[in-house]
Amino acid sequence: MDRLKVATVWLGGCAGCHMSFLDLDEFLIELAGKIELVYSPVVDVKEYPENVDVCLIEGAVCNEDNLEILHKIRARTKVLVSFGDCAVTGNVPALRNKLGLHNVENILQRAYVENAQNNPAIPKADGIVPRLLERVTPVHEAVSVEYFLPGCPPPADRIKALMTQVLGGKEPKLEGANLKFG
Amino acid sequence: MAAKTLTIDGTQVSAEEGATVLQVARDHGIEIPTLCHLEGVYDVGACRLCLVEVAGIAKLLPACTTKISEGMELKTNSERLQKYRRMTLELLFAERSHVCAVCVSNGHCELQTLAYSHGMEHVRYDYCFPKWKVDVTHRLFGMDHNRCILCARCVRVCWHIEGAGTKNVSGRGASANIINDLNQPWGQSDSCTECGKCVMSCPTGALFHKGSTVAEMVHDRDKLEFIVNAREKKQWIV
Amino acid sequence: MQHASGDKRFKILEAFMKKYQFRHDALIEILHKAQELFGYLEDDLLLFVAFKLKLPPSRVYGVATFYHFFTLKPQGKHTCVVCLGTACYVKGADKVLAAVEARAKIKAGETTPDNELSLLTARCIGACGIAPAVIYDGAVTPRQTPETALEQVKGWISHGQ
Amino acid sequence: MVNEDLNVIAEKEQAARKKIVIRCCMAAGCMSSKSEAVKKNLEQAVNEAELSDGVEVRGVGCMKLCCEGPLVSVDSQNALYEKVTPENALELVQTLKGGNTGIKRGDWNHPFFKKQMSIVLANSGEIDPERIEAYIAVEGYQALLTVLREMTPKQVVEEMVKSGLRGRGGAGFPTGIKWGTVAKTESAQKYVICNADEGDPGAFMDRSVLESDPHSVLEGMAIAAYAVGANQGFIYVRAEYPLAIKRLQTAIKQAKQLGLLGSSIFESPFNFNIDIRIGAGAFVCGEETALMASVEGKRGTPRPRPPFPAESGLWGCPTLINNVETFANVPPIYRKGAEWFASIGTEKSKGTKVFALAGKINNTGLIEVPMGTTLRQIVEEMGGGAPDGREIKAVQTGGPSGGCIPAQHLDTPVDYDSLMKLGSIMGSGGMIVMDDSTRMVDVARYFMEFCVDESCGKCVPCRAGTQQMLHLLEKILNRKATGHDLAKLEELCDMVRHTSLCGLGQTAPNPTLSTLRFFRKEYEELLQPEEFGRYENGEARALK
Repeated sequence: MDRLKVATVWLGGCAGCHMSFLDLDEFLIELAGKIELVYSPVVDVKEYPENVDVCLIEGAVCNEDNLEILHKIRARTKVLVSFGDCAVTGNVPALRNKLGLHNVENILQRAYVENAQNNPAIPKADGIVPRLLERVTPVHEAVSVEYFLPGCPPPADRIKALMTQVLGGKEPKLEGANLKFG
Repeated sequence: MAAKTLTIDGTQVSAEEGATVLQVARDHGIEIPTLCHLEGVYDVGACRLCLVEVAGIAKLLPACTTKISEGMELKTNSERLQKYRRMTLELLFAERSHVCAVCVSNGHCELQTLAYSHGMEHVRYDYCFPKWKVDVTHRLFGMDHNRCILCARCVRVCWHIEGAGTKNVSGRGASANIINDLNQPWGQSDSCTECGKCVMSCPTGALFHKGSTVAEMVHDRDKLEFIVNAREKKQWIV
Repeated sequence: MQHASGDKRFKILEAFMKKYQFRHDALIEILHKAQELFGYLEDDLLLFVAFKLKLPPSRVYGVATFYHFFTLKPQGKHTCVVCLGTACYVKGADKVLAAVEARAKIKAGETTPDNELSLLTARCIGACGIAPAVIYDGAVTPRQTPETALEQVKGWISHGQ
Repeated sequence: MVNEDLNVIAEKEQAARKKIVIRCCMAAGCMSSKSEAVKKNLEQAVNEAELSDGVEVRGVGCMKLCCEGPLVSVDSQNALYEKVTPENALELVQTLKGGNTGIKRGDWNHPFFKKQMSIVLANSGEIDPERIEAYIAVEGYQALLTVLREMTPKQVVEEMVKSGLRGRGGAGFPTGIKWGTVAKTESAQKYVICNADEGDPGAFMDRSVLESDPHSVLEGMAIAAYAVGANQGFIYVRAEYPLAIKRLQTAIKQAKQLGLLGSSIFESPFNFNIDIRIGAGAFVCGEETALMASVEGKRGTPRPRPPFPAESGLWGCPTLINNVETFANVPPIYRKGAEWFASIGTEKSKGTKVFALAGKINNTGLIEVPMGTTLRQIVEEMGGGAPDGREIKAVQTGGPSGGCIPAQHLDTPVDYDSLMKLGSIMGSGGMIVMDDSTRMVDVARYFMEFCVDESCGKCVPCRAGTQQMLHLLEKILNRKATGHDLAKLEELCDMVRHTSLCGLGQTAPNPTLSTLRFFRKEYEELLQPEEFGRYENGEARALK
């Protein structure tokens, strides 16, 4: 049997979920026998490939780049998993939404000018630096998502439980201790 | 008091007249979810999580305010009720900003716990992200309105147990809000007795003891220097 | 106790409360009277009512903010209330409101910076037979259009013109 | 005050009647078109023409055809003058001396008037609402007298049950049963409340009744109080109705002076007082339990029922709450008998109903028709159809709790059950006509926004659910929604309807549901295709 094509992607988030993924330790080896990691921050592939079976998505949808790749991922992937609280709820990246719409400029001002120690300037480079979206959203507000694995980050054992079910072709059910936010 | 016999989820039970459905169910080990109910203060039937089906009555009734009657046949956990409960929880999560990851109550929050038990792994509704303030002007307590679900437990304990009448609901609808006195900063409230009952009654992290929030964590940078010195200079005693 | 400010209106208000024997159930009538006397319900006034009726301030504040009729902010010299009841709405009250908003450069519920005009909306004033209706300084005026409305408020808007 | 006194007043009033009566509408609609000045000028013109001996200028309540106001009628000419101005008052009076006038004449034979049947509005536009004598002269307070003299409270309730009257406030609960429940509940203190918090946008029947015939409501309340054993009444009026409040205050004062309210009414042991409570702009206070909280001077938030107000209402005492039109129906029922009343209308909806006809329709105003009259008769014949040659698309009844009935159902008879079957409700009687330029999704959005604004915020489904429904409707209108969003909207409608605490939330989805039922295409036309694989076939996809 062909190994399943699995991808992971890192949108607006802290990479903590990926760190947790790496905490799978020896299960990673077992996993390696079952899957082919076709795209991920931890592998050096530039273009999201076609015909991916499962993609774990970390992070909220914060900028135009996030949205663009998400559309590509949706079109090329069978099963999407929102991976971690940022992807599931928007979490911390979405806190800026409370400042209201049309606040993107203010946010950049605060981050790159008011808090800057050297060279205060808002980075602008069309086509290189992606523009922020007015509103940060969880992944499922942008594209449909099959499964959700909340947690900030979801610990390795929960990732393992979910992966085992998904890779086994089962619909994962998060129950008891496996369903947890924060 | 006369005893009444009724059926809850197919099991026949009997209980004293005047008891509420919620009391009787709990006495018989049947858990009905609630957020606004609090032992010791009167019920308001506001959160709608404890709605149950009563045979012969078209409307769903809140278990916390419905008195038992003879021959009552109740369903407390039908598929329909479970669906409505999950929707109610999702509506609450979408209404204000419940960010578990940075909440003082993460891990011991009634809202969160109910979300888990109802299999709410995500919220299907768009988050509203309203702009609510955090009031940390009080010496001992803080209130983060972003985490408030308007169950009004704090209002009820403040009025009916402590008798101070400091807290109340102001405004209405989406702008309904818990206030102190004339909507002044909590720290400036004349009537607050600092009893802390409101904090104890809060089902979420909206009311909290100061010193326990994420941002309030005190970083001890001197310790780093100590460790570096210990490792590099073998200097444990300063 | 007399109100410390010596403002006579507090005396009138107290007499009104006395007429109701300082009863708690008269709170809404008393707030109506207070607003009639003072134009709006400021904190000091709410505190006075709470003190006289022997009610916690939070109760008075909760009631004052529940009802749309009460305002806790001062109103402009003139008021323009656009009825947004269904009958007025289907006959174009939204356009009347938009026209006044654009001209006065304020949104419904706001007052012009020079304190001349408060623009408000009503949920239905029961004047559906003559829709759309607008209340200018208390006078219900029938069958309004953006043009007639602007004509009415013209004199009340000076800023930025 | 005894029977004879009542007759003396009536006779005196009739004797003072002048040969010619010029009636000038002094209800809020016409007053906004300067009818007060019209009346003043008419009086002056009558004096100047030296006609005052034989001509009375009478300010009366609503003359119904509000769109043509100010309205003036001259009984000797059997004439109705429309859009009278203060300037042409003189000209109008000159017609009494054979002069001509170019003032627009209305047609009393138009179906708008001909098809009306006046029970509640019998005195509206006829008598001066600010004079109790005028009411007494048309058999006013006779019913109260009869009831107190000749009937036991139990008989009064039985008569009400026989009449088949159902609550005119919206839901149509049988009035007699409600009275019976309050009567049966034992308590030293009971209350009667008149719900005059007419909050439905597009409804002004109750305002008109209060402005035009306040005593009929007071008399109805007194009879109800006798039937249920109450001695204190409250009228809860919205602050938006200053004229109605003023006329009620006048009416109560006059009734007290004549001993028709107060202690030992008609020398019987029956005592009854009425106080006015003024609302402050909260739609939810039309809900019984919220209204009672407001009368108690609290935030107008509803509480779960049971216990029903009939058992535990105002300050925990048994309380009867009926709406204005319901009370106004009471005196005629006892004057003419329950059989007479029950002979009008349909099998399950007795009597007449007052409707406020407004929106995209030629004749806007107040109509009272027997139950069972079809919508077509009302909007096409009486209302004269849509203006500017447009087609009627739908009729909205029941305000934010009701629904939109499409043109193809115009032959539906207006009664509680038929409207319910169409997903609407009778409501308090607002009837807004919409023409083919109306976008139904926008109508749904309008009402949902209303509910979001008016939700008290106590229960979660109504407070948070209406916000989400409004958001989804806006998303649809902005062409940003997909079929998936529409499904979410429908699911929320079901949930909010079944889980909300009070009537406001339980009925908030109705305008959306009814427009979805009859105008679904308009929603679907706004939907976007399901890009990005959103839940195809409504199912989440599993691997393999």
